[in-house]
Amino acid sequence: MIDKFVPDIAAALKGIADDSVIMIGGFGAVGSPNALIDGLLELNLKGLTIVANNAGAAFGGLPKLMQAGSIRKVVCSYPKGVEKSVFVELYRDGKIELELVPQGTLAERIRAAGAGIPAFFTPTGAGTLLTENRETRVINGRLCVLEDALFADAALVEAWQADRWGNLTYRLAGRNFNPVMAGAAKLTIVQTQHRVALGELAPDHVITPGIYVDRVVHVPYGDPEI
Amino acid sequence: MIDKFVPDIAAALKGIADDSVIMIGGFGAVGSPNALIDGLLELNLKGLTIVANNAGAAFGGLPKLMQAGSIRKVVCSYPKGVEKSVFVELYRDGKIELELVPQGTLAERIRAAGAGIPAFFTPTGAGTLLTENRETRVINGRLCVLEDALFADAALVEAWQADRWGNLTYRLAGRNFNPVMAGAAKLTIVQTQHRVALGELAPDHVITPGIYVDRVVHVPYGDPEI
Amino acid sequence: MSAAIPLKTLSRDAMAARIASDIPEGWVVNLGIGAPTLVANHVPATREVIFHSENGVLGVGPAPAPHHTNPWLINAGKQHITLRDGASIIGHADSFAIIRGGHLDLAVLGGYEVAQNGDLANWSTGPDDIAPGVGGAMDLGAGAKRVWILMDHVSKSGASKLVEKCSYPLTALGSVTRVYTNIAVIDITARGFVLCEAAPGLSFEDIQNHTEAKLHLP
Amino acid sequence: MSAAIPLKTLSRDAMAARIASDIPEGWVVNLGIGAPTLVANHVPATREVIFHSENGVLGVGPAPAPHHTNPWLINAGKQHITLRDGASIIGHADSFAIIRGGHLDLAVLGGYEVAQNGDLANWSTGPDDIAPGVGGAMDLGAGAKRVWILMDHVSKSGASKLVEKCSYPLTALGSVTRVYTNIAVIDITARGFVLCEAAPGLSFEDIQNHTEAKLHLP
Repeated sequence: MIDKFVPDIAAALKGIADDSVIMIGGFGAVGSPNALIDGLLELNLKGLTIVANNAGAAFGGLPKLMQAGSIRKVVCSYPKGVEKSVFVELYRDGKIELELVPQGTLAERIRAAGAGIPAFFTPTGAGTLLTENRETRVINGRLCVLEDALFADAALVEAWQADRWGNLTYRLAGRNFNPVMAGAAKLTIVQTQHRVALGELAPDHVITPGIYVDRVVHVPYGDPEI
Repeated sequence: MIDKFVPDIAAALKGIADDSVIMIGGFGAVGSPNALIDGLLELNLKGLTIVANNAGAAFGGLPKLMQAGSIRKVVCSYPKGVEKSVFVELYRDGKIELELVPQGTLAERIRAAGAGIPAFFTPTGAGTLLTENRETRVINGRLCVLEDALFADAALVEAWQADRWGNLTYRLAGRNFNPVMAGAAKLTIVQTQHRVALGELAPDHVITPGIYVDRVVHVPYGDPEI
Repeated sequence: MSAAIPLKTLSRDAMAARIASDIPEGWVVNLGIGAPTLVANHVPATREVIFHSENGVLGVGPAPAPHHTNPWLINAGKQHITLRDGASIIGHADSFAIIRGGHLDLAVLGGYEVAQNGDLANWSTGPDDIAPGVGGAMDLGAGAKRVWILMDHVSKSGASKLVEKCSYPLTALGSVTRVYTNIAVIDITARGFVLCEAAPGLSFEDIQNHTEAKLHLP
Repeated sequence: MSAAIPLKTLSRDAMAARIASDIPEGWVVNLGIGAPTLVANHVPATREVIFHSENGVLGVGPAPAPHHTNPWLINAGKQHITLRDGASIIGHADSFAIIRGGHLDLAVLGGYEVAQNGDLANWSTGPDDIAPGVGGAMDLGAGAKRVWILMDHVSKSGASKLVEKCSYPLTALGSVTRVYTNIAVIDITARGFVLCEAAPGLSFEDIQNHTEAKLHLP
């Protein structure tokens, strides 16, 4: 019997090593795998690369991970929030690296990794500072830049419902980066609000098929905080 | 008020011109917009390029369109079925062109058109007859070929449910090429089995957002024939 | 050019209302974070415009009443939102496929500078700007069918924001077609900036005086 | 090599059963059209294997009973299928993202020829083959983590289908890792073809005699 549920956060995160590339779903406070992020803190890791759209947000577990010195580099589209953030302080002091990526290019590079597309052309960002020294080409009359797939060692995902095969649904704006990250990592770890029986999810309504999921932990934490 | 429903097939197909590129959803007999295909026959068009996975199938309206001389070229992964087909006869006589594309590359080229990716690299088909004389590159140690986006003037789609904004669901294996084609055409025309009120489809369950759809015609024909 | 002359200028809400009046029913529209978000308030509910938010929402409705927020519904600015009937939810890859694939009729964005060739600068003020966020600005700038800018005509320091050539780092090349400012509505054409409309009481010369680049008559 | 010697060979069902015995619980598996489809019949329902069909079905179940078919459920071979509990439906772009992205543990395909370097030919027999279909063969050949071939060891005309170099047009380069034939199970390694198993009553020499390329001992 396939059963991807694990009993706790420690079992869910087992094997994540120093210098890993870790994708973290969520947008703002919605759909963010908070319990898994907090769990990372316990592992006392070093040299992590974090791929997460709002990596510089002042809330949640990431600032704690940064303060603990676990994070070497951040890949994101929005490194800072409105408030003063730990990220900006560390960045100013040269203690953390930043790869700034347009949000749609970030999503598409992650999709490309999961979809077996090693590289693609896009007009987004062509001719700007963010794509300096990169390969460009005019296609159909438009300047495009070549972007490569963005892979991860692990992806942390928050779902609304999960069954033991790892089939997932998301709740409203909680979908965001979660499905695309689930496909791009060697190890996809899910925290789910609800655990449902196999067969309970209608095949037409599954958003992330279980084949993308390695481990699921049940964390019924309720609504996003903000 | 946005209302994409049109009263009949003729209104749905209005404006499709000679030499158009037309994508047609469906895989086998499931999810195939049969009434729209039959409607094309009435238009007495010339020079069409048809993008459809099973373009050479012996059943449905496409063989009639081929016999009527409306089709100049077929883009597909599977040009013939088990039975003798009109396509093969015309092709042998040099009366129809064929662009043979691996099924996944076909789907991805169509997605690329809708997603604003003018070209992408893929290992599929690299080093084979189907990609002779094409640009190749070794990426991450693998030979890849550059594929370009595949656009259409019109897409014909079959849906299970549609509302007046054009939001769509599909039934089981009827999904197939329909959603991806809906995004790749200048004019997306849908035949739907069920017409539902706006707000009746749960936002989490919509598969094709209405923004991809231009016209919808209600054709409650029931189950696929085969 | 003289930034010293005080002008009777439009409020942000008036600018937003002016833009809203140009958005026809049926358009798919993305409103940038900040002032552009106000545009939605000025489109009457009877005129169906489909508002898109980068985080995967199509069919954004009016702001929720206080204490009636759904914590699972936010927009790209992380504000709570509602859904209209007909709304749908998608993931980030699909949401930006909509943007990049040219399926937005319009993106309304803020701007630091707009050049007469349609270049846009709105994400970074240059080397002193520590770790600026780009968010979806470059995707929207490059992808939407039309990019309209809502911004003040001159900066706080009095410099024209409509320029011959952007001095700030670019967001997108040649993509802006119209600028709505607190004193004018200006089209960008092959000729450059063309004045469509001046705020009440202002002349062509008033607008030109506050515009670095040459202004053309329609 | 002598194709004249009659051999006691495995039936298609026996070959399919042999493959099925090598598929562990939890694998995601695509079965090609034709004989490979038989493999599903030999995986007991208690061993959960997730069968994928190119047309967007994950979790294909056993064939439906006669007169109990669901007309909206077919596989890539256009045969009617059932769904298991845990099944999910996706569109074609997502279905081939699974294949191309390396998320299939295994694809079992038929073959015209397999070369000792893992090259596969299974879509066209050459210039005389009018408008051959390629379907998903090239995607599966290039994308699956493992490609196993189920085919007869020699062609109807008696020629070995395990060759030094394919003579038919290629489907995918260097991707086959194992071949199950009616007389043997053969691994493809850096050394070339390695005999894992001969059908009952057959020797290494018997298999080598029917194999064009050199066969190695494990």
